[in-house]
Amino acid sequence: MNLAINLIQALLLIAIAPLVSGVIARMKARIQNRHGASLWRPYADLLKLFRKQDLIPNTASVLFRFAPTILFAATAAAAAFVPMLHPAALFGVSGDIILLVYLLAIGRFFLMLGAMDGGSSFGGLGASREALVSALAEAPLLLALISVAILSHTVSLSGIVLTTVQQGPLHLSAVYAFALGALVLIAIAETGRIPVDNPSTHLELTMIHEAMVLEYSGPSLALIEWASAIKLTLIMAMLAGIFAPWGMATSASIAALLLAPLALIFKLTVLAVSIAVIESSIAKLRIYLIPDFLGMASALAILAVAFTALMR
Amino acid sequence: MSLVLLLLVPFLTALIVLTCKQSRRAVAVAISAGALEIAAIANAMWRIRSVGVLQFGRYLRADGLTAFFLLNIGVILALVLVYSVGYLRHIPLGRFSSPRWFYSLTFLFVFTMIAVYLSANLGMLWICVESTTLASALLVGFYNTKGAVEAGWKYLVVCTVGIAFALFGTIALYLAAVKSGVDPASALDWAVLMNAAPSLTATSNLIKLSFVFIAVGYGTKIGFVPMHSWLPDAHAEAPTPISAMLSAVLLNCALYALLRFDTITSHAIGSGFSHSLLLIFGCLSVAVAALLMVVQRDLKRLLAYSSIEHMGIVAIGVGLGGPLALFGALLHTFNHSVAKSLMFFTAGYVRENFSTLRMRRIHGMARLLPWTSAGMVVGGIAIAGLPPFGLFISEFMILTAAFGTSRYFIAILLMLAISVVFGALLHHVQRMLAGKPVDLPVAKPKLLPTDFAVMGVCAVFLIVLGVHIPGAFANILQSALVVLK
Amino acid sequence: MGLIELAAAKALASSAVFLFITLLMMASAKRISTCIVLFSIQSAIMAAEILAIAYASKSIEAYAVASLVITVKVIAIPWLLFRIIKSLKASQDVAASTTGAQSVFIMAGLILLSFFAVAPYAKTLRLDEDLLAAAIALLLAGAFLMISRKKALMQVIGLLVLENGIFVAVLATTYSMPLVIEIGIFFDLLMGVFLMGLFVFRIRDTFEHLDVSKLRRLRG
Amino acid sequence: MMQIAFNSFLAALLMIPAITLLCRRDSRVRALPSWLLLLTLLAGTIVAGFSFWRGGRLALDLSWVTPFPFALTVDRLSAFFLLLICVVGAPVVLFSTAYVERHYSPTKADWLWVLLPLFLLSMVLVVIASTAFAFLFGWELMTLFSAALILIDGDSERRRHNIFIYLMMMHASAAAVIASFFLFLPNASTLDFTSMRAAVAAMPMGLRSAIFLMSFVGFGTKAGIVPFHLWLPKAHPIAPSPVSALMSAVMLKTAIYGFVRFTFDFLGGGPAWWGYLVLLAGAVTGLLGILYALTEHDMKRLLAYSSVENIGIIYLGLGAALVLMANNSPAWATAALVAALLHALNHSLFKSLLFLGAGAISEATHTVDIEFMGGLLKRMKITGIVFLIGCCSIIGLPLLNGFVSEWVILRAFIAGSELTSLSCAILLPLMAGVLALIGGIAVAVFAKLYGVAFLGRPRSLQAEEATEVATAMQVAMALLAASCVIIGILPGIVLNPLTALASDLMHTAALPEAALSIAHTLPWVAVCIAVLIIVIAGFRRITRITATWACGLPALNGRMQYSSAAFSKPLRTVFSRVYEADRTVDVHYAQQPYFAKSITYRSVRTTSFEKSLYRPAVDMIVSLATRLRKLQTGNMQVYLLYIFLALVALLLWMRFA
Repeated sequence: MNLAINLIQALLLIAIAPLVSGVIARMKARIQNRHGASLWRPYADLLKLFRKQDLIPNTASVLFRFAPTILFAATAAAAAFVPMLHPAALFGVSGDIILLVYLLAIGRFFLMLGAMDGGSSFGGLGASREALVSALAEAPLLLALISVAILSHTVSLSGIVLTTVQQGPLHLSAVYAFALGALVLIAIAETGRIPVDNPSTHLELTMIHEAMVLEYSGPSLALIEWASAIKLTLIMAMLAGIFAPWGMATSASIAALLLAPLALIFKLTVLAVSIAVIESSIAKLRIYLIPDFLGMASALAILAVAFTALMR
Repeated sequence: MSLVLLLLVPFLTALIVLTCKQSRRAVAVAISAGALEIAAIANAMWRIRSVGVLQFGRYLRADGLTAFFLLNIGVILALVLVYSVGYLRHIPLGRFSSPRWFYSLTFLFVFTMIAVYLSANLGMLWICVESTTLASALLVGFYNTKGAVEAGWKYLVVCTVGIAFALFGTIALYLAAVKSGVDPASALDWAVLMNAAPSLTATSNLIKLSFVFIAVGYGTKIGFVPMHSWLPDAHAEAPTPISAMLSAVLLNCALYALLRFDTITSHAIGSGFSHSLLLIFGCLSVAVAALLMVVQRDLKRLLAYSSIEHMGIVAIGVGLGGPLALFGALLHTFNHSVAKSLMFFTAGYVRENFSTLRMRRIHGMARLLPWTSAGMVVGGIAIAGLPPFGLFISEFMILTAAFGTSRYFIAILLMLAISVVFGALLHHVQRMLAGKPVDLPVAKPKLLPTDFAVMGVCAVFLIVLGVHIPGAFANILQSALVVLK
Repeated sequence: MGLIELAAAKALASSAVFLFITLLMMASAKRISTCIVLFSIQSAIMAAEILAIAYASKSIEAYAVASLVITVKVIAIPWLLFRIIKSLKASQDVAASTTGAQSVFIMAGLILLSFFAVAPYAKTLRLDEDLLAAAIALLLAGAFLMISRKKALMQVIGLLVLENGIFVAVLATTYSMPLVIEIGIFFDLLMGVFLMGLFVFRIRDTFEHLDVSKLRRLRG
Repeated sequence: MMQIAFNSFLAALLMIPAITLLCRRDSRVRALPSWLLLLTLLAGTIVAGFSFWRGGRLALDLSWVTPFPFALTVDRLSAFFLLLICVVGAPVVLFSTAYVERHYSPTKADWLWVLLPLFLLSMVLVVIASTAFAFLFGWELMTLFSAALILIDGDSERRRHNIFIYLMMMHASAAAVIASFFLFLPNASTLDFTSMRAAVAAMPMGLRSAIFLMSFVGFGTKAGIVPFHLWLPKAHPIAPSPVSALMSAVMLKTAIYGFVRFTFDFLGGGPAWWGYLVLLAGAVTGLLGILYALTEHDMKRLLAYSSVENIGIIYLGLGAALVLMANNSPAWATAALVAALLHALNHSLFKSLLFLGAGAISEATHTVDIEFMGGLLKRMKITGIVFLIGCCSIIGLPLLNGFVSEWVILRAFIAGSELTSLSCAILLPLMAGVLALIGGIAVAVFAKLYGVAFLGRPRSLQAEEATEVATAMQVAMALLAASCVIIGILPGIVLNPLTALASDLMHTAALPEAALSIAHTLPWVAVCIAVLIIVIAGFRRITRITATWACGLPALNGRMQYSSAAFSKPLRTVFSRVYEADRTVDVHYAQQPYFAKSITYRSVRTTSFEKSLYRPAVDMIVSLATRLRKLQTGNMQVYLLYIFLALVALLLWMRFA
């Protein structure tokens, strides 16, 4: 039963990922007084891309072809860690935050390499900026997760969620505030949203992610896009799971199982809206301001960890 | 009787060899005499081993300590004689600088040193030590160049002055002995004094005074800082075989004298005073010599300072006291003399080929003289006190003793100094070995088989003593320790 | 107590003073030859003491030693030194690095120092104090001469004075050491002086001067 | 049986140099020594493995030969490091068989084959010695032989300068190590390990701390912790690549071994400040190491700096162990120790792999400057792939060995939050952040290294003409890569014996089950990812080769790609404080001030430690020496004065003391 649920929610995450990005896009459009494309547009895009043929630069090596595959595989595997409908997750007990963070690193690393394999200057440009962001984002991400892990005396994501569920909203410690702050900033950086990166621009001065995938096309590009959508959703789900897990099916009762998806949809929508609001209300940062942005995140994360000890 | 033989052989050789006009005969005589002498030494050592103490008349005496130092001189003598076969080709013929004079003086030198080891009477000990100076002064000035004469003069005067103080010390000791009721006639006999030592406490002040003078006096000859000033000059200017002799045997010779007095003093008034004095001199010598090695420019001066440093180490070993430290110290004297002779021999080859010893003018040795360089590397590693060579063992012993008696300051100073020495040697040697070869001023004379033999023997000695102390050798050392107990 | 004993006792008592006088004169001396003469006088005084002791303690060895002193120190060595001077044909100046007055004062200071130094021992050893003091004084004086006079020959003389000091110390013991040792010491001394003479010639030949303070090629 | 194998293993290592010298004349048996060495190392692997997994003890006592007790014992700890030496040594030797004959003249080759076994032997001595004498004997020889091996590649001025620094610092470290041994002396009658262990109980805390500090400095210098790391990036890159591999992968670990021996085995842990010191050292070393690596584009120097970084990580583990131990949480302390040891093993695996890779590349392209490489993956498939595996392991990506050890260390840090002492509860979890930061920068560094060297277009002619290296080399590297993967997916095989080892070092019963849970997860994750990859790769794709998009301009060339300097620029600006580089830009104008003919940009980074720590020390010694030299005036009268003064001084001393 558990295994079934876990598999379901892992696959569910992978499946709805494009939808989530579609929703965000739609929201942004609305905020900007545009009609915007349909919610299902991303699926159409993926389908189209999968049908197209794959253009490989003549300089590229075997790594260029396999980078997207590995990226997708790693991200999808990471998805299996995140509880959405049910605290338990695939790799349940031992599926822990550290592994999660490092799995995401796999994808990032190979994407960078793939970008540099393109043999144009854009790839290196994107990769080097990505290196900057990821190098500085990893520490606060881990620290923030650790702080909540410390509170719930376990490193497994499901364990963390479970404790939060049982605590109830009013008994949460102040640490959560810091952790939340840190995680939100990191989430923005990791998923390459404004103000760190702008997924909908191709301007040399600013682009990070787009610069890396510039050489990709067809199925490879599809995999990459999908993977980044999954990453986005995954992190949103993780935020929801850690800081507002209520509504998850703690027992295997039918009611719970029916309630859980609704709750999930609600949370994701709220997050999507807020992202859309942020993206359309803030301007993008200069590349060299990103370290400060992440520094803020690190500060929060450090405070979070420190307070776990101070407030016990 | 065997003792007389020991003295007779070198003395007669010194005279006979003068009669040989052409150098080939001189060499032949010298070598055979050397063989004879070594046989005599072996015989004497064997007798000592069986009998314990050899006594001849009132003035000749040999015990375990003597045996050990005789071994030392025997080995070095053999090496030096074989080495000089190749070396003598390059002696510039002068008024006195001819092979026969060289050999004659050398054997005279050996004669005096052996006399030092054999003398039973402290007064005679002094006489012999002084005469070593006289015998070797001419050898130091052998080449009659400006440097040689200057070095010889300084050597002669400084050492004579120092030794004069030693004589004063000897007399003070004599006085003390007589005052506390030892028969004046035999109040300078070592054995007698050893027996009487416990009863000398009455005149402890005088004994202290005497030991201070002795330490300064013989210390000058050993080359303790600050009395060392003659040593680098003499070692650098003497003919290479003699440099080897000076630093490998003569220093030990003076050390031997000091050891004798130290033993008596320790027996009389406890080891505290004399040993702390030795520690002071040891530390000074090690520290100063180590630092000065960094800034040397002449290869042989470098080696000379390293001799000072090693004598300092030995002094520290003796000063620390205890069987292990003493064992280490004696072993170190032997190791040092072998290693140092090896280094001086290589230095000799360097001078032959580059006709200079200024280290900055020497490059690319490794390519020009591979074997010499190999010898230098081995010797260098050895005198830096690294395994697998003998000096590592002896320094290990001395350090062990230092820590074992928790004298941390000395131990740490010693280790620092050794590090500095290592740095200095490394710095100088690597600059000579590496780099692109300079074009040699003289046609490169090829090494004779004898040269290989000499370097090989040194290397073998060092390595063997580095991993294993043969039983017989250990026994000799032990019996030497017994004397010093 | 006969006249001779009295003389002997007087000689012993006052000899130290004579020695000091020779030292002061040496300090003020300008010419090497003067120093040599003074040295042999010094040695003569010592010989007189030894004779006195010999007479007092009726020991044959002492007489032998006295004769040795006279032959070697009073006659042989000074003669040798004079020979050297003659054949060197070099200037006679001692080339002092301190003025005469300074030298004399320093010398006086050294003499006083020596008295201060021997004080503790003289008491315990029931020794003739001023003889021992004289010994030390001679030692120091010899060293002082060697350090302050630049001429090679003066070094030799300084050394000789120094050894005189040691010898007086032997006297101070009032027991003579075994004869062989004494002879050996003398022989060594003679050889030493002879060798130094040899080197003086070599220095003259190779450097064309005798100023040892200029021998400074080997340093560092 | 094993005993015999063990003895013959040592004997063989001793004999092979002689055999080499015998075989050099005859061309038919020239290859013999290398293969013998390979066999020997395999035998060693078996022996060590037996003792490591089964926990069997082997002993050999040679005290009857030597003046001091010289005994060799293989307990679990020694076995682990012996295993490490052999497991890394075998591929390296295999690699060298091909490498040497292409690179060196017969004489040099002989030298290498004489010295290599001796070098290995000295390291083996260090890790299996059970008396101070044996240990130090090996310790000193290790330095000498490695230096001699470095010299094989030539003796230019700069190389000698580096070697000089190397030997000097090693000598200093040896002095510290000797001191830390001898400080046991009054209490331990003889300096064999058992009696030293026994003696500790009687020692006062001050003495223990002194020993700890001595060993910390001594072994730290050998291991290359900041600020004693100066020699490491100077010595490792200039050695022949197989030797660099051995030095970086194995020789550094002997220092770790020594430190563990002293701190955990002999002293059995200590007050918390020991742990804090080690943690601090680890953190600083890790960060600075990886930051320095970021700026390098000499491949081998980059790898050397990354060794510094990894040593830092190992020290983080050790520090955590000490702190946890001091705050009586022994179980987690054991876990941290396990992690540190495991990381030592992992590092030696992937670092040797990478150095061998560097060797292969330098053979193919005749350069170690990555700015002149590029596009090598297309030309050297196998090398490229195994090198990629090495890079992935070193930055700790899951399913490779680097991740496992980092994971356990992180777990230990998190476990630190449970401690009662507030400072620990704050500090340890924060250290996890430091480790993550190190990891993050490492990703950038190795993305740069691999991307610039292997991907994109060739950046020089020789890179364009590069071809795959000899099979032996490929096999050697592949073996190492395989071991990385195996440990990464099935860490249990080493974790369990390591746990046994650590727990009988710390005298603790069992590890918290959580500490090793990763071992159960990883296989599943591996399966899952493998399935996904297979599925996706299964899709039929139509691919077409086209030119890279050049913004409509004519074709791109290699110079237009991001250079390694450009790649690391953003991060370097963030950490510019660390580098204090002195840059020079000189522009040659065709016509002032507009048309630049050539612009050359030079950025030299001399580590601030060299300026502020080592230079002054050396200068002080030299100036002191020169001042002393003046005392040797050459004026004999002054010399006499010295004697005279010495005498007077002593007389006064005697009078008043």
